[in-house]
Amino acid sequence: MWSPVWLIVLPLLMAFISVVIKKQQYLLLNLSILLNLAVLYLAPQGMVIIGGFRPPFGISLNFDRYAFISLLLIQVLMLFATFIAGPLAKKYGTVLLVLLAGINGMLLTNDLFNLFVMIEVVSIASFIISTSNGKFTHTFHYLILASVGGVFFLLGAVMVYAYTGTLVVQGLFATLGQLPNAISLIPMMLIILGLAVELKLMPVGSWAKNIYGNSNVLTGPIFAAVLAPAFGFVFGRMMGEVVVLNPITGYTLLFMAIATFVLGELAAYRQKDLLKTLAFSSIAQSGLAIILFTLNLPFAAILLLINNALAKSILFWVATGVSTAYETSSMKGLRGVFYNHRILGITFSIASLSLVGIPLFLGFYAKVTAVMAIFTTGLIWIPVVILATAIIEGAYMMKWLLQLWSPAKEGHLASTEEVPEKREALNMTQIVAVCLVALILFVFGLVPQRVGRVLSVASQAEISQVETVAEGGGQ
Amino acid sequence: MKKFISFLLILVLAFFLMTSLNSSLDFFNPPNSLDETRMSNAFIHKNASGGSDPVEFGKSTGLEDGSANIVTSVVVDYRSFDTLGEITVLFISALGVGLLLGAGTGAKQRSGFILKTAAKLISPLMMVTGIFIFTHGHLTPGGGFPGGSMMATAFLLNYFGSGSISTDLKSLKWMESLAGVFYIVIGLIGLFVAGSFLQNYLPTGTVGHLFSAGIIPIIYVLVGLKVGSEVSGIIADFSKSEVTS
Amino acid sequence: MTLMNFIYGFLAVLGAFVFQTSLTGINRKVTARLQKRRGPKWYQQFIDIFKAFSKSSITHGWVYDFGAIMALGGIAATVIFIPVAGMQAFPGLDNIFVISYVLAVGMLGMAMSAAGSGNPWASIGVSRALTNMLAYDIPFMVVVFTLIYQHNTGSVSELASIQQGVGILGWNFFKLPLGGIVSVIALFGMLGKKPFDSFIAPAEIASGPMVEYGGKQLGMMFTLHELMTFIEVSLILNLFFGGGETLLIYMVKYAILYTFTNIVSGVMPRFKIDQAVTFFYKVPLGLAFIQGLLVIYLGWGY
Amino acid sequence: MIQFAGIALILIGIYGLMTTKHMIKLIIALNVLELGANIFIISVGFVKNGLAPILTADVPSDLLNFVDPLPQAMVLTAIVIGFGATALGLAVARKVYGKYQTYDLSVIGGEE
Amino acid sequence: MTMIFIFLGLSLLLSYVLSRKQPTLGAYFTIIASLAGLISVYLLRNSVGVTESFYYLNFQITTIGWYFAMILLTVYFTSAFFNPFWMDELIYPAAYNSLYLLSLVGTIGLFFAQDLMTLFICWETAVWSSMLIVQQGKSRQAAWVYFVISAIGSMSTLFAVLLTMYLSGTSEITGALTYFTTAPVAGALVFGAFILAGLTKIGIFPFHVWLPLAHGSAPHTFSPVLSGGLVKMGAYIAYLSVAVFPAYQVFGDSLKIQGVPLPIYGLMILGAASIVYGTLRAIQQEDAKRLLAYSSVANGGYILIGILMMDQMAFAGGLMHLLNHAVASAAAFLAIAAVAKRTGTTKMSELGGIIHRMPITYTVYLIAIISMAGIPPMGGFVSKWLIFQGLSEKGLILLATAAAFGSIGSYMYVFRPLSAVFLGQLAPKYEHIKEANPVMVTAMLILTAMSLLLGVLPNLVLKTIAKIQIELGINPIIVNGTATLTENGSVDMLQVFTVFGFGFLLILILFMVLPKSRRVGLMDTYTSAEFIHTPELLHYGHSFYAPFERLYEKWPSVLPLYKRMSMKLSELGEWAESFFFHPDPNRAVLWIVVVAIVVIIGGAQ
Repeated sequence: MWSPVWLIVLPLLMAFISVVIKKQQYLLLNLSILLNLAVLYLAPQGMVIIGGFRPPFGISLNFDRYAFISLLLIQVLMLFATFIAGPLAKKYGTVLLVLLAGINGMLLTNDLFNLFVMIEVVSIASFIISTSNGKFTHTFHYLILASVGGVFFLLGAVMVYAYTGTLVVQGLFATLGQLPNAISLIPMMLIILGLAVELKLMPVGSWAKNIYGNSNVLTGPIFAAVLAPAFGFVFGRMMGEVVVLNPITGYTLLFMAIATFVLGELAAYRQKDLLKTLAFSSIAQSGLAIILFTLNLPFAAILLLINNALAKSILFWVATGVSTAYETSSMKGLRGVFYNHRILGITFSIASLSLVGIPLFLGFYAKVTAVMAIFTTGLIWIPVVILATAIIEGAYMMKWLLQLWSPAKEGHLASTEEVPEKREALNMTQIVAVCLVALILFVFGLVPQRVGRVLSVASQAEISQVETVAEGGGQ
Repeated sequence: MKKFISFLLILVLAFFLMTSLNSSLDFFNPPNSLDETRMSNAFIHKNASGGSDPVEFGKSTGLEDGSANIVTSVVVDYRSFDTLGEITVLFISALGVGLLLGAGTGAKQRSGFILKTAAKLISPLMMVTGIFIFTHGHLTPGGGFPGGSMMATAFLLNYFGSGSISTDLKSLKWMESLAGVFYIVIGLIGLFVAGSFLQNYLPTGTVGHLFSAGIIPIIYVLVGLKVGSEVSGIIADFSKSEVTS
Repeated sequence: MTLMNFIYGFLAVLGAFVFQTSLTGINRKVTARLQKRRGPKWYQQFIDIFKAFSKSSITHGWVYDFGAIMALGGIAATVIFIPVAGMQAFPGLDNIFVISYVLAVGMLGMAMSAAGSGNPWASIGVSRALTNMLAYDIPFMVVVFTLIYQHNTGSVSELASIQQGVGILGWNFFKLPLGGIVSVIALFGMLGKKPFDSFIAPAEIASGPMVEYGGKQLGMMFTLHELMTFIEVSLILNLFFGGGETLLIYMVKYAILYTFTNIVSGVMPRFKIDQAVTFFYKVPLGLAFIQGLLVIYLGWGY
Repeated sequence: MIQFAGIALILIGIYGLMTTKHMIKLIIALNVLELGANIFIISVGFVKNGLAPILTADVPSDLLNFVDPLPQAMVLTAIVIGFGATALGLAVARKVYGKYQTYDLSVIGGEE
Repeated sequence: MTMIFIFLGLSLLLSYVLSRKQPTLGAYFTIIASLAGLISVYLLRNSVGVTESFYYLNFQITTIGWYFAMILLTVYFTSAFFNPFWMDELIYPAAYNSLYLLSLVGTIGLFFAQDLMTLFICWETAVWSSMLIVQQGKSRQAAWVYFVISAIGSMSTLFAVLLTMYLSGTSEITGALTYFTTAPVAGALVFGAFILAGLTKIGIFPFHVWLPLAHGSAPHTFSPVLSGGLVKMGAYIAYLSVAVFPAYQVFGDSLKIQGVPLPIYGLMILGAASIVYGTLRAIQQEDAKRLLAYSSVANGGYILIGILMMDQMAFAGGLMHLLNHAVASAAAFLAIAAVAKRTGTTKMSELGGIIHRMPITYTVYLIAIISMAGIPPMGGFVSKWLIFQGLSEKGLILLATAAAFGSIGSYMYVFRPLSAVFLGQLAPKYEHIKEANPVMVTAMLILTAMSLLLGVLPNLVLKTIAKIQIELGINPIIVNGTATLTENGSVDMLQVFTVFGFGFLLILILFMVLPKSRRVGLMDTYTSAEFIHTPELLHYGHSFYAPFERLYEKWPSVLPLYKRMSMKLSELGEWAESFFFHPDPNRAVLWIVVVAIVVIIGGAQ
């Protein structure tokens, strides 16, 4: 009765209903997220068959600990995102419902082709959401790229079927691993390339800059805090269950991820626009998560994704709220703006400190876990790169924090005269909601080990594949 | 220059893709028959849940899946969830088109006499054919999607003929919505009655009969209606002119 | 630390003052003779000082006086630390760093007092004096480090006594000739003798730390100068010329060394302050380094 | 053999995506790419002398040499998904046209 | 000990609440809180070895930690006296007060950390909280540079910490670091990463760039803490990486220079470089606070060299110099702050003659600079003397030269503010300023008294240092009554002080005996046969050492190097952005193809 299939079906049902009763879209949206949370709580874990045919004949859902954690994160962030986005979310209620259904499907499904379908659902929903930025060429760019990525993924999935005769995600690597390297190479490449577009990996993630960089209070958080972790989790699932890497693909992927991380942070470093900075920061962070997944270190990656999702959502809420209110997102225009919005400023600070990985916040725990985990692979240079890049990340986040807090000319003491005229960035209820997320982040930071214990179970559920680049790729 | 580079890259890619894929897929020597171990055999023999009797058209009854069109049985029964996702894609893109272009006003289309008359003549026929196709989706080639598309084409033709959208878009929306809702409700009934979502809980009847295959025809009808209404919706939205500029 | 120590100390200051002032007077004559003049009487310096003491004076605020007192007090204390022919008022306080740093109290006090006068030209003098100090002290310090490393002691009296008893060749000046030369050059800088006298620049321009002094403050500055000369010459004497087995030998050596510097400076032109710095950092510092490396890495000089 | 057609179409589609700046042409190229992919998928299930996987009168399933039905089902889905994306892409293109009066991305340049 | 942290944590919150109501009240509260911290830490002096855990943070009382903590608390305590008077200049006073206490908690925690994680957490806490204070000053850029340079240190510490924890399997500092005696190669890596943190935080050349910026533009009340306090965190890291970390064993096989392994010698050379560089730059400065900041760079060099020596004398000297410099530098900064409070500027060329209005502040500054320059009988002398003795005993002539240069050079730069700010002609606009507030004066006098006490009775501190040396198993400094004995020399500072006093007394008597002088105004001055009518024009604060500065004014500065590096990073980012993030779908598809080709070609082999 309490099947996890509700997680997909319920929002879908609501979406279908909401077309005709447009007035209640928003209500249906929130209702279905809340119900989803209840389902998440009630549904028993395990494999769920759809259509009455056991895999590989039918489609099944894999509702394990990993899926649970990711779903929980997504539902919660979705709830907050829609709540805070308010009127915009009302307009895009149906789309958001479908998006939610798609993401849930993506995270739950245990079938490669079904995953493709769900990815497409999510992509198309996200195209539509991205149009709310009002920058249609960017949406078009995203659409083209994501479609090409989708086709690649589809080809990859089909080739996997052609070679192995099965589409079941769970344990697929075992079958694929028996194939000769030359055969498994191309489908693996296609699958990874397909996902890479959505993951914003270096040469192919170019859409992200403008989609994130022009975001509003709806799109920013949805893209950075809902879609990014969702695709991250999917990628993790793929890495754990499907993808068989050989040294070349493994190191190419690793190289792409590291390039994304490093160059993304560098690009963020030079930005003078708050939203663009956050955009490149998101790109870079997704690169880091991919590094970890590629090295088969899901625990650290999950931790990182969660921290990023929470932190980025806050950052985007505050940033888009403020930049909409003051009609600019440039460093100069927003200088000292937090003097007017202390609470937002504090939440922004907490989020950025956590993102950078400053101690006492969750991000620190994530960073430490990541580095410690990478040590176990023996690739000591990667932590060096990560930590060196963290300096750059810290540098630009701090630059923003300093500018946003200090209404002052350089070389002078801060004074209230320099403060921009106060405007309402977010209303009271929105602020409370943002604070709630910040509180979650803060509390997680205070009890990192407890969070870690919960998550480590999830990571063990995810990982059936033991091989890593480090081992498979040889030293 | 750009074209040349692109062309070169494509050539390189083509070369490597061909050589690499040829070695693995063996383009020139396709298999003589489907590999016995392939799971698709279970779709053909309808024995995914067990059993080994060959399926005979018009004779076999009470199978796990009652559709004569095996593709249909895969699409709507074995992998019905994909189809749900698929109509969701269509649904969401129709919605997106509506959100993007729906704000405009209907533009008048000038049409000649022949077109006008022919459209009046043909579009009902097309509509009926479409309905035929999706109601027979489990027996003959075709199904919900072609059928629905055909209905939408009729709609388009009607639009060309009459020069304006005469259908009530509201009812299209309702149809779309209800079709989707029923699809899910049928699936959910499966969840409650048979234990899993979208499971076939109706008797599958005899392979080859119109009233057979349990929920498959019902779903295909719903899909057909949904696709028809959605594609019609898309056409209606595209027919609108921009409000601004 | 008994009362006697203090009395000895007082006597040391007094003796040093009398001795050095007489020597200055004599040297004024020597210089005059070099320049084909007759020169003043040998006790002319005493007369100058006491005249200044007795005159009425002005003050520019308490720091003007305080600086002068601090300077002279610090220098007087330094004189007490200086071992003369093995005699010390307070045994065990003759660490070379202590002496060279206590000396700085005097410099600082003088600078402070001069700047406190509010006379901008005094500040120029101070600026030059401090720069000059940075110039000559570094090569000298390098030599001192070498000495301490070599003899494993930082006590001036011990360093002096080590050289005694083996004749003239026991002197560090001959054992460490490069270091010795550097020290003597540094002595010129310390004493403000030509070619390193631009910070005092007597007679040419109305600047220099002492420009604003008059009356008893000027007298104190004269005294300060005499005592400082005593300390500096004594330091070099103790470190490089074996000090003195007896007071007489010490005084004779002292007189020769001081007169030598005076005679040499009598025939020298003058460096600009930045030239002085460049000179000291090129030649003496280089020599001092060579000396240091020879001693430390090659063991040469034992 | 049919794979060649698929791959060739895929490559043509990619070439189009790499060279044209015209939005509509880009969408067409995308469609070509998808079409190629679909053909390729179909070809995966190809069997020599195979029949369409539809049971017909009086012949039991095991006597016939059917092609693999699963890729066909997948293609069915993929086509619809491609259709959805195309529709949305065209709508976006029209929006862009409404704003800039051109479909040429090189004319529009970087939209900030 | 946990109680102290909890107490400070609570008082942090309380001070925030109080400051929201009334900023000055919260600021006064910081005095009380830091005093309470000072007293309670002082009371821990006999409980060395006690271990306590607070949540996942583990603390242990060690002698060295106690020593460092006392230094820090002293600086924090005395600087806190100034806080109430700057509340109206800050726009986030509540944040200032609570962050002030938070950075205190962080630093104290660092010194008492028992495991590496705690160490790092406390370190970072101190860094970012202090950065957020610095930004309330005059420059955001400065705070940013401070953070970035600190972040270089932080990240290298984090790397070292994690690698150590991974390799040794333990996080307890001593246990984990001593593991490397058996793994010298990894040890070298960890040592390098660790010491880098120390270098950045002490402000060793070439990581000194943040000091002048941050110290120069931080709120006046926080500059003393930065210079006197937070810089010492780096010294503690340096201590850990050379004393607790078996550096001399790890580099046991490397080439040795006068018994010092080459890598450590290289670090010492860096220390020497920062002495020379700091001195030269300090001489050039026009702003009193920046000048003092560069002097901190130079003094940091002494501290680093001293600690790295790990011997009887220089090590003791280094540790003692920590305290001396903390006290002296805090006093000097506070004096400048007091002047700035009255006059509103720290630019030397705009000041002058302040002594006639603020004599106590002047005295405080005088004593502070005497100590900083290392002139007896103040504290700075003893520590510098010990370092000199240690260096000359080992025959490290290059380092000794640099040390001597810094020492003599310091006369030049410390005299500069003395003369330009306090002495000389009093500008008419400062005719009516008053002596600093009694509360501020109290704080400054406490520090002055400490400087003097440390100079006269250095053995009070050297006893503790000897204890530390015994714990480390090195030959301790010998303390005998008031005399301090080393292998190649001894000094009795009480005697020196007495003799000095005696000399002073003699001259004082002489001065008194001689006819009394007449008090005249500052304008009655003989100047090249002219009388001063326009004192402003004759201010000699600007380019005081022009002839000397001319010798090296063309020398390259380090900051442009960093700026260029930052530019290069930006350019790289720009390149990446325009190359990989071009807003053109063609380009993106092209990249997809390129990657596909690369993978296929690579994988086909």
